[in-house]
Amino acid sequence: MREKIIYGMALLAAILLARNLHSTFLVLPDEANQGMIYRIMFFHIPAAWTALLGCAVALVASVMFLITKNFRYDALAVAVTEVGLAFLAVNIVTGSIWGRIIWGIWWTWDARLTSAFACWLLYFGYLMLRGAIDEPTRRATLAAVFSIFAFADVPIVIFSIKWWRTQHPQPVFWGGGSMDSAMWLTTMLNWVALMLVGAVFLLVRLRQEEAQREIDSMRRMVHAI
Amino acid sequence: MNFLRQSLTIAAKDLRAELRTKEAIQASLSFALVILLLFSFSFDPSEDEMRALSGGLLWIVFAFAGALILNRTFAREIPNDCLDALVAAPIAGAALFLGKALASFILLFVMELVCFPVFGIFYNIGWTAQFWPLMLVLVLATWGFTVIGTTFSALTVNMRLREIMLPLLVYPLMIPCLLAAIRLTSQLVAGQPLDPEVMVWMRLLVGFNIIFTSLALVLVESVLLG
Amino acid sequence: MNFLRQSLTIAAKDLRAELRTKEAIQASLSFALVILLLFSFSFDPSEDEMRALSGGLLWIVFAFAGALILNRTFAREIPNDCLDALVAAPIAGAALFLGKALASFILLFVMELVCFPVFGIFYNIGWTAQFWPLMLVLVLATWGFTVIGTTFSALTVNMRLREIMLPLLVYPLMIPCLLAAIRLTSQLVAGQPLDPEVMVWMRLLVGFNIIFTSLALVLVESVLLG
Amino acid sequence: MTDAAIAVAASAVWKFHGDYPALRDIELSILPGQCVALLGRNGAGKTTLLRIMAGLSSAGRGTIRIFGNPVRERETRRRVGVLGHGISIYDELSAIENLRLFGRLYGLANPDRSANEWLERTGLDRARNGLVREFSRGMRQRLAVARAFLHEPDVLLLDEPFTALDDRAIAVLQDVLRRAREQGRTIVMSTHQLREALDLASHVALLNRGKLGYFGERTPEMLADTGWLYRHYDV
Amino acid sequence: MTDAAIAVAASAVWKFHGDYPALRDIELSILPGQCVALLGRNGAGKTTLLRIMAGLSSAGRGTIRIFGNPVRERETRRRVGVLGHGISIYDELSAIENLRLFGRLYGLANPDRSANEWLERTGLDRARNGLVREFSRGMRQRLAVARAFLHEPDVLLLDEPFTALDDRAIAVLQDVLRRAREQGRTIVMSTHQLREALDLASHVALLNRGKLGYFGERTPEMLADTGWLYRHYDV
Ligand code: HEM
Ligand SMILES: Nc1ncnc2c1ncn2[C@@H]1O[C@H](COP(=O)(O)OP(=O)(O)OP(=O)(O)O)[C@@H](O)[C@H]1O
Ligand SMILES: Nc1ncnc2c1ncn2[C@@H]1O[C@H](COP(=O)(O)OP(=O)(O)OP(=O)(O)O)[C@@H](O)[C@H]1O
Ligand SMILES: [Mg+2]
Ligand SMILES: [Mg+2]
Repeated sequence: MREKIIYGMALLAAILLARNLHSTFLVLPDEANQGMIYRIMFFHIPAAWTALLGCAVALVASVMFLITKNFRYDALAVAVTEVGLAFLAVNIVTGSIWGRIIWGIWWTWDARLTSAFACWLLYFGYLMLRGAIDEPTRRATLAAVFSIFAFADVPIVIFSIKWWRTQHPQPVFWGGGSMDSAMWLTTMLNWVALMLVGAVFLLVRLRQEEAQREIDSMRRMVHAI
Repeated sequence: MNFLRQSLTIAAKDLRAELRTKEAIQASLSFALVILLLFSFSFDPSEDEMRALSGGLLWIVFAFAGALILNRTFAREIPNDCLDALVAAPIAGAALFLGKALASFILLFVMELVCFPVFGIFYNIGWTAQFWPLMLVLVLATWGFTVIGTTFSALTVNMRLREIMLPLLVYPLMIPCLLAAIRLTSQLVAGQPLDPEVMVWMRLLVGFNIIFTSLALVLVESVLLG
Repeated sequence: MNFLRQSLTIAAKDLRAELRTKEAIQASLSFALVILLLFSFSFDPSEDEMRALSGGLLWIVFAFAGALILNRTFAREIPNDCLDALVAAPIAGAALFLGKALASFILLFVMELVCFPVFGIFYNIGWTAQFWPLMLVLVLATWGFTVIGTTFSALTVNMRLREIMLPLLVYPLMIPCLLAAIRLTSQLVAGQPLDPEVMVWMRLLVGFNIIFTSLALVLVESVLLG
Repeated sequence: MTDAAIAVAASAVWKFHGDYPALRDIELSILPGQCVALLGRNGAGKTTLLRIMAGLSSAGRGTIRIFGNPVRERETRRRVGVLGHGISIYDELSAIENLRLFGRLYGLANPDRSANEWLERTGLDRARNGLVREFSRGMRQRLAVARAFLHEPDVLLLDEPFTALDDRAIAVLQDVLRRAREQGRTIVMSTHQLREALDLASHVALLNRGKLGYFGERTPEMLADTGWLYRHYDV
Repeated sequence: MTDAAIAVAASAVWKFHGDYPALRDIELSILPGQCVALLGRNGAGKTTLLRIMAGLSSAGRGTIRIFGNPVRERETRRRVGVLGHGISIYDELSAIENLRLFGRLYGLANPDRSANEWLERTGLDRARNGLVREFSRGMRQRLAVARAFLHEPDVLLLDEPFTALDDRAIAVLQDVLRRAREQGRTIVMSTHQLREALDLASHVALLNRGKLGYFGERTPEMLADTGWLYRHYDV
């Protein structure tokens, strides 16, 4: 059953992605002053949203773990952090490429870029932290606490462009800017597609985590004398 | 105020142990000097540039040297499993945390106070024009650093890679606090007052301290119990 | 060549343990990134200034992040008193030292190799113009760093303040090596060849390596026996 | 019997290290004044159980109550004394400073007097101002005993207290424990040194891979033949 | 008797920790095949003496020779096996990798064969590819024994090998030690568990605050009454 859900979601994601790629490259026109490259935004922006949403889910899962001590929440927190990290990486890489084309540089240390990078480092630190603790209960508890602390960076990522003058463009979807409705639609649809991809990763990762736990305990039983 | 008395007992214990060996404070001071020296080799700025860089330079030194002190905060409890006795004692996790944070804060602050004149001499910079506002910034930023550092010292205390994990986890979290401290320090060392433009940073600093102090006090019990 | 075989056995052991946990390399890499981040907003140089600073910036990052790897060199042996077993085994202290140095060198070198492109991207600097001379400088300076770091890792392994003592002792000793590396790297990253003027630094680097490698090999036995 | 009349009550305690159950469904009622020897092979879960009783680690499922209250409550902790693997005293402080510190933390009325009293009782009065760093292993262990007993706890939890002690230090510890029994305190101690433990114990709890294999009075057979227990109750 | 016929010969060995003499003027000749129980109160200097014998620490004055050679010589070290407080095995490597590593370092002809053989002998063959990190305390100690015996050393130096082991693990260790005695190996072990030690020992060395108080055969009195030794030779 679960298998079927995963396959179904993967299929849906593939169809949606194909549709979006089609409209991105073959339907939508070049943008007035950016030309071809603006299309990268259909990945850049949804990837960021997916990643930040992942952070939020990780926060909720971590809080729930601390309250209930149920290891399912712990598994969810790791899995969603890993997936979020991947999407944040997509966001940063695409942004970097975008910047190379229209700013002429790969990177600049403005508030948005810096905070996004710090966010990536923090959640990478989360995974390293987990790697450094052997005892599962302790690992889950401490990782949950760290995840709560780390989430403090997420609002900064989001609001950095409001609070500081940045080279990074101002928000277009909320607070001001306007956007062509076709572009709007494509962005949103691609967000849905990326979220589906993320969900598939998440489910696979969760199952893997479960299997790993089973393998670990079986190995212990075998070794025990 | 039983809570406060217990915190002070813990802080006094830490400071007494530290004064007896002087290891953390000596080490962090000499480390700070070594880094100041390294920097003066690596970069060679003019005096004006230096004034602009001063905040960044000083806070990087504080961050690196301070990590040594913060690392000791809970590492101090490892050798004979002393942490177990503290956790088993009838005191609240928050009281323990506050006591330890207080002791670290004092050590950090002393280290920073010594660094300022040394920095002034090494780089020929008068930094006393805005003395009291500078102290205010120092206290606020150091408290932020202390709170996060103490929390993560407790978090990493039983880890294999303690000495590495602490800075690794703390620095990225510290970025807003550091950034504010750097801007404010540069401004004040250059002799300019705290005008409205930089007050944004001051507010950031205060907000940062409030948020993280409350988070730490709430979560410390689960960190200690593991 | 029994000696060499034993060194390689030790190096292989260290690398295998490291690859299994990946802790030192991951930690030093992310620490390097964190420091790059810290520096970037502490100092805010233009591109030309950046090129001139690049050597200093890179080597400070390498020095800080590398200290983590070097710290692990012998710290790796602490948990179960493994060092005792190695010292009790019939292998020469110099072989043990060489094996450990080799493993650390490889880890350091990997870390540095990853840092270069990252640095290039973050600061928008093309650094490949003088690729092979740059690699030569990297290898030489890294070996010097490794030798000193490994020696002091052995020296400090049983101290209470291990994590602090290592950088404290190593950095001041490293200054000639670092200085040479900084000048040479800045020169090469800026795309200029190794002209006679900077060859002085190259000679300094080679001399430094020869002196300290021989010193370390001679003294290591007494360091290990304590 | 009411809950408050049971010194240490474990009900359905499980503890998981990952999926591995280090403790499985422990049910235990220790009455005030009993002295329980907690036995079991390496990895049976003795340390795990004691740490949960001491409030140093949380049970995965089930609860432990001490005189009817949860272990992590302040009032409960004041009545419990813990002596673990480590000795939990500070190397940089002197003997008296160590005891004074813990006296304050436990809220004793007169920390100084209790500290001096216990230094005398453990034979450390001549070394009261010496830094612990300079103490020998035996002296440290004595100081650790003094620390654990300082606040006159009603429940004592000791994890392998006899390990690596010489005969004289063992005698001091046995003496202190015997007096505690006479005063009606409850004692739970884990150990592999069956002889010393059974000599003192009134009851025996045997853990077998995380399960409670036996809990009951110490019988004369056990004292006569230390292997008897494992042969009968451990598979 | 020539020097080379004495397994472990200590002549006038002193060791200072600062001003404090942890060992004073130790004179000792242990012949091949003897099994010496090194006894003494806490802080008597047992660990210090064993570490000097193992070449892990240098004597302040005097020398120790093993089969007539200085302890730090390569050939000597090949003939010595050491098991200290720590277990000296790597957590990140598997059981077989640990043994293979030490087999190579000791220059064994066939490290793999020896490793497998000793895994079997200590009952660890099922866990040979498991990472040590996941081993229980008893399993670790067994692996440590395997490591110390791997190169079939002529002289075995063991520091409190029975500490914190359960009866089953003690039985394995005693079995291995007994076999080593039968093969004519020399054994020196420190311990506080007199019964286990005296059972095995052919000789007894008693340290008393750094001085050798008694060295001689283990007599039946000692076995019958473990307190006897301390009462007669320790002040
Ligand atoms: C490596 C460099 C970059 C990083 C790390 C980055 C990061 C982000 C993040 C995290 C978001 C989502 C935040 C939010 O919507 O609240 C975002 C949105 C966006 N980015 Fe970037 N970005 C980078 C480069 C660029 C470049 C070069 C451009 C175009 C010139 C760009 C244009 C945008 C736009 C238009 C949005 C949507 C803003 C909105 O409406 O909210 N980004 N970026
Ligand atoms: N931190 C941990 N992570 C994973 N497993 C653990 C951890 N601590 C203990 N265990 C496992 O839990 C079980 C019980 O361990 P515990 O230390 O309580 O045993 P014990 O009875 O005290 O043994 P010993 O006599 O060796 O002290 C063991 O199988 C052990 O491997
Ligand atoms: N590193 C050290 N620094 C100072 N003194 C030390 C050191 N190591 C040991 N000593 C002292 O040397 C003496 C002998 O110690 P040693 O560890 O050899 O005793 P031991 O017989 O092994 O005791 P135990 O039975 O407690 O293990 C003790 O008095 C101890 O205090
Ligand atoms: Mg135990
Ligand atoms: Mg000893």
